[in-house]
Amino acid sequence: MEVLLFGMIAEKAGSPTLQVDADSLEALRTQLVERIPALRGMRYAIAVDRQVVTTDHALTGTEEIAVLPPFAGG
Amino acid sequence: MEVLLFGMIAEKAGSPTLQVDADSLEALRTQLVERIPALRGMRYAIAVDRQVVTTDHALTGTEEIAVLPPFAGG
Amino acid sequence: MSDAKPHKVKDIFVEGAIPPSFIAESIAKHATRTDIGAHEIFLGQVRADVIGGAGDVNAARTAAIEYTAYREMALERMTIIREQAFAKWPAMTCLHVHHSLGVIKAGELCFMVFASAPHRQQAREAVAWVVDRIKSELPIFGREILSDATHIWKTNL
Amino acid sequence: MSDAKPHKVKDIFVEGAIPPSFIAESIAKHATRTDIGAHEIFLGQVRADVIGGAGDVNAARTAAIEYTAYREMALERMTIIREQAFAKWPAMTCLHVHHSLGVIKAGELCFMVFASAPHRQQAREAVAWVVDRIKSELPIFGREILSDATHIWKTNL
Repeated sequence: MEVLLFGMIAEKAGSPTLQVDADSLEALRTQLVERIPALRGMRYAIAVDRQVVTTDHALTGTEEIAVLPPFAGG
Repeated sequence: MEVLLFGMIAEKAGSPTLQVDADSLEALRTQLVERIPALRGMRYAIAVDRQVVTTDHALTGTEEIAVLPPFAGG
Repeated sequence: MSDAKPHKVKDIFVEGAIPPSFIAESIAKHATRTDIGAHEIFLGQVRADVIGGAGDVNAARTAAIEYTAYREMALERMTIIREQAFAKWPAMTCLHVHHSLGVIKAGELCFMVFASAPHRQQAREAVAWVVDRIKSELPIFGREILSDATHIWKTNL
Repeated sequence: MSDAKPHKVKDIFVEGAIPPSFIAESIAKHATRTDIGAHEIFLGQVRADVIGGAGDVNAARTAAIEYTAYREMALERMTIIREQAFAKWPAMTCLHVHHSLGVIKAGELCFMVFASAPHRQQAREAVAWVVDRIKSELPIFGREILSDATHIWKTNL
């Protein structure tokens, strides 16, 4: 599945997207920190279908997933 | 002394000023309601030298006195 | 924009309605003040209130308000309010106040309070406080001219 | 100005800075709505913050912010915030929100929240609440471009 990256996280990853293969949010998190080591020391949120999720969650691969650094609007 | 009248009070008095002769605020109030009977049922304030005063007060005749209906700015 | 100077009496009164372009010009002047992060603006607009019977199709409406003021006292009070506002919100960079005199038609703007500050909280609180103080303390009077050519006197309290 | 319709997704994003003339035009459009008595407007302006050592004359300053957004999520969140605002302040007649994307220089405007209502309390409360919600909930990202050509990432929390 393709994960959308934004802001500082896209910068650290060197790309606005990342291909991962994960069947749960927990598995996704593990892969994300492996692929983007800078995430370890960073506050970030994961949005599934444009909603921030905090608890574990099964993923079917059809969801729109995004990794979001701290917001800075306004 | 000349008293300044504003808004609804000037309208009721038919003039933006009124000549009175009073050596205290209490005497002024008495004359005002005699000369402008509509004041009896009305909320109003008296300003002496551009400050609203509520307690009795001697007047020398050199003060700037104004009779103010309710404020409506904004 | 050097409004923080104490005891300077500024004339807040303008003859007639405040045009929207005036507000744009006022905003634009702040572009050089790069310590500003937040502007808060309150605008008063003359409302076509229904006077008397609600639901009565023949009821009169406010067509305009004619504002008058005891200018000298209003400007003295405003100077005090301005100084107190800068004392309460010392980070505020500027505060602009304008109020119309004369006949202002329904739908036109009659009042502006505009504060700028590094952060939003200061500008927001200052505008709310200044608007409320002006409405309750400045000797400004409003004759509401109704659609049937009669009039009533507006009061804030 | 018929913003009260539910579930209508409006695009809040504009490319580049918000010109003051745009705000004047937005104000002017409300002159026909004579049930409005109060407008409250919040504007965000890019601040030239000193980054790092205070008092260091060589310290870099924010020269501009480059805004990006996760557009689809931002517009979904904004639609919910808008609906909740109209539910909380049913007397509010309109609510307009704009946020810039792209490079906005220090001194330029990047954010506008504009509410109108019959009375000031509703417009004032709604603007404060909507500004705070947008800052904390909309996925908008800001790259602060510094005067020494380096950059840092802005965060609201």
